[in-house]
Amino acid sequence: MINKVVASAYEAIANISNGAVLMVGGFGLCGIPENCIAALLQKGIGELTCISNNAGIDDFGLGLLLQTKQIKKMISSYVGENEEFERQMLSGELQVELVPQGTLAERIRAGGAGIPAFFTPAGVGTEVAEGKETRTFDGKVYLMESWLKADFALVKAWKGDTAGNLIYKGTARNFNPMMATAGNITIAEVEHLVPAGTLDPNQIHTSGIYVHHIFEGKNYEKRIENRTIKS
Amino acid sequence: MINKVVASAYEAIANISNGAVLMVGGFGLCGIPENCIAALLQKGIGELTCISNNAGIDDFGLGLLLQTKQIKKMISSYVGENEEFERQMLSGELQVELVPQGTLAERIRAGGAGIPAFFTPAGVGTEVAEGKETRTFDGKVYLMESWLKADFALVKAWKGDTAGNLIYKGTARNFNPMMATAGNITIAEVEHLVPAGTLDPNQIHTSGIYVHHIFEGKNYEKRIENRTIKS
Amino acid sequence: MLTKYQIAQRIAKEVQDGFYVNLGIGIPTLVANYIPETMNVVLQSENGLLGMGAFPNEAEVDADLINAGKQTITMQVGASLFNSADSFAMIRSGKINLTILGAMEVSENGDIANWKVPGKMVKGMGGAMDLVASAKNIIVAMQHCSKDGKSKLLKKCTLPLTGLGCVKKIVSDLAVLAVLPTGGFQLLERAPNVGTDFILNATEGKLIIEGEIPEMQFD
Amino acid sequence: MLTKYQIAQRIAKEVQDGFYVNLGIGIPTLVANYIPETMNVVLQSENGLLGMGAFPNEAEVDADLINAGKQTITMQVGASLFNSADSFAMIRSGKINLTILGAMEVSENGDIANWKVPGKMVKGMGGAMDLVASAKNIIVAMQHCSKDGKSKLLKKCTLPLTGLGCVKKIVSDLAVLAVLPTGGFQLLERAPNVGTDFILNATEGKLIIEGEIPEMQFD
Repeated sequence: MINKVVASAYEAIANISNGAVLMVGGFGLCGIPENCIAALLQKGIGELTCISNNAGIDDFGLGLLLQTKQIKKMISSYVGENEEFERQMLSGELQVELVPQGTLAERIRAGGAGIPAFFTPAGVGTEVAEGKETRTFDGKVYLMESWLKADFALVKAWKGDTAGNLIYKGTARNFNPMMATAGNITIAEVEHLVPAGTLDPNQIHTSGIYVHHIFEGKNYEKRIENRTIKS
Repeated sequence: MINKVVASAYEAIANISNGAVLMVGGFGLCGIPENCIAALLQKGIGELTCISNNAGIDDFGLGLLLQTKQIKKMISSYVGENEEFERQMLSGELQVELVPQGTLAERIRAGGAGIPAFFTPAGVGTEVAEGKETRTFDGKVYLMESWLKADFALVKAWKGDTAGNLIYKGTARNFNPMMATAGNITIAEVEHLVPAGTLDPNQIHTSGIYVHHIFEGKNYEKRIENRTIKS
Repeated sequence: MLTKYQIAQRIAKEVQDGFYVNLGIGIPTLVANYIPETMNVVLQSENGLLGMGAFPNEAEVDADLINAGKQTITMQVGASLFNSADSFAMIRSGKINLTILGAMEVSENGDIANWKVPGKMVKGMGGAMDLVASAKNIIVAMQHCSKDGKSKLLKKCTLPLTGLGCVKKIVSDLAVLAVLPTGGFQLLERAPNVGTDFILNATEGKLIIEGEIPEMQFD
Repeated sequence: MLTKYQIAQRIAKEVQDGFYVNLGIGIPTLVANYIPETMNVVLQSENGLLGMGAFPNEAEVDADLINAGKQTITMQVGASLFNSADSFAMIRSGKINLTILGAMEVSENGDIANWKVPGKMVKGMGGAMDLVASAKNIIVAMQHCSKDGKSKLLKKCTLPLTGLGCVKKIVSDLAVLAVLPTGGFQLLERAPNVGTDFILNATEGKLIIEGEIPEMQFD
């Protein structure tokens, strides 16, 4: 098997430079590549375009890179729960392309699946449809949407092996598997890095072929955005 | 959880009638719904359109329904290794739509994913492109292909639970997961039927929402088409 | 006038045995509390879970298990997990029997607006545009009027739309209303002690009142 | 003239350390036997496996584990399984470094025909159309001529096409040839004891011979 292991987040992101287009996994703060984000913050790489469902919260996740103005443009579906994101968007400091969540997920999948465009009903008759081709199939109107790709995809998994195979846990899976397929270079950080052959081939969510660099992340905070307990 | 269990293949296929459009899982003889095919054979349901990557071999799998002329039309990618299939196609007795394997898989996925059409490079410049719209993206030509759906999808899994969740084994997964999503009614036969809650939610390949009827199949032959041993 | 809890309680009555249901953020999330435990209902959370369970107790809290509102949750027996592309494939496939959403405005032809107030507030559409474009059966949970008394049930939405002609039913703090295929809000039930004239005044869009309008019943 | 085993052996030299490779049915399948075990190469089987291993011994035979040629196989350490849609998504993504296919005909501009002889034989295209339309690097394993001596390396294919302008290299029983981007078959190597004139006679399409053409070397 081809060995994909690197020592650290710093080594993994070594080739990311100013102006790169990144995909960053996660939904809210769940399943985000904490180590890679911290390394981008520390290295101060700027002018980034980030494709990510959210931008974290004000002081965690991609919100950290918004605070430092390292992000030029966000492609996301949801801004809520992040005041700095909303403020920068409304003031025009930050370019934002808002995309319906299912369309975002499917565009990323398409990017990794060699499908340049597809039709979806989401957004017909709304701002999202402006400038886009529409077509009727079986009496229903659909929008044509195009694939999304990135220079680098940064994903977070629960377990990974040295061959780059990944298994996610719970709802921390979310956008990570599609993003792993759509990065020109894909960097995976995992909580548990194991030797190839340890994971059951039948349970792997992301095949190693998609992963270029993998490392075991450190000090996962896994902050909870909305801790809710049974009353 | 919603209970999807029926007693037998006969009960599961009770509503399939002459002229139905079926999706039938499997690649060669690997992962085919043996019990459902046997029940269709015994009930003598005819004029079927079958969407299936292959048509089994002469005396097993869908080949059995070709022998009895129960199939009017096949939508497949590969005819090889089945003389009766090739004979009926060349003689014109059987209508055949040949579709590139990846396009077939993606059209079925699209049928279950609410995507009426998408673009793929497979088949550009070939017979497959005749009558189809082409379009250029980033300098490369693509064909527009449309979704496939079926009245009934017949799939075979390794393990299933009473809520309809399925786990496949090895390469017997193949077309089964997409077909499960694209049937108006989906019937799953499994080698091992277990109570809901037994399977790890993180390892489920097909969510129960897609499965309408599930039963534990009997007497699996799992015939091997091309038994090859290390020399 | 109903509390948000009562709106949720009333909507729960629309849920039938054997339904797969997607609940939006806010009041819709509360609906889960009022679905009888004897009923076989499966909740989908669009961030990748079918079979959402109750909120966890302290020991069960898992940062890797949240719902679309980013709340910690548990899984029901028979649950399954999947990625976001598969989740929205499921939503677009039409296999979800009922979708419950919040709204800022609904028009008398069933258009819905719930994601943006130009120049003031942008939450983003999240999964709402996908949900409303694909769901066969959409019920909206909303306040009938804004805080300054303006109707949110309109002839035509004033805010940027989320989807066209998709809302089938509304449960507001004042009433239960069907959105007719031919246009117009048909009054089905009144909130306790709220008269039809009050509802008529609070509804800018066409309100259709036929015969006696019963009061909502709560168990 | 090379045996089919020698064709496979020669093609194996094109495989580089760290490659992900898809092998077609027939001669391409044999290539696996000649890849050095010291090399890190991962084979993709389009029916849903990355990391195909050797054929099984009797005890290992599993009806649920076959390759695209329906042969029983095993899995390499670090293998992963997936469905057919994900498998072809992987193929279309361009992550496969090398694709090796059989062919009935190849034209001098790199068109390939390998799935149908009208009125006589139809095997179907299987995954070949997807593979040739997506692969960055395609090597064809084929007989240079038909049994009755007609060239299969043509100006223009006579059989229904599988794909356009996609073949980069050919290893036949007579020669190794590059298909030039500008058109034409450039002769790279001769089979042992086969002269350039013989190859020229056996090639209907434009054959380009520049300088000395070495004989293939087998270890």
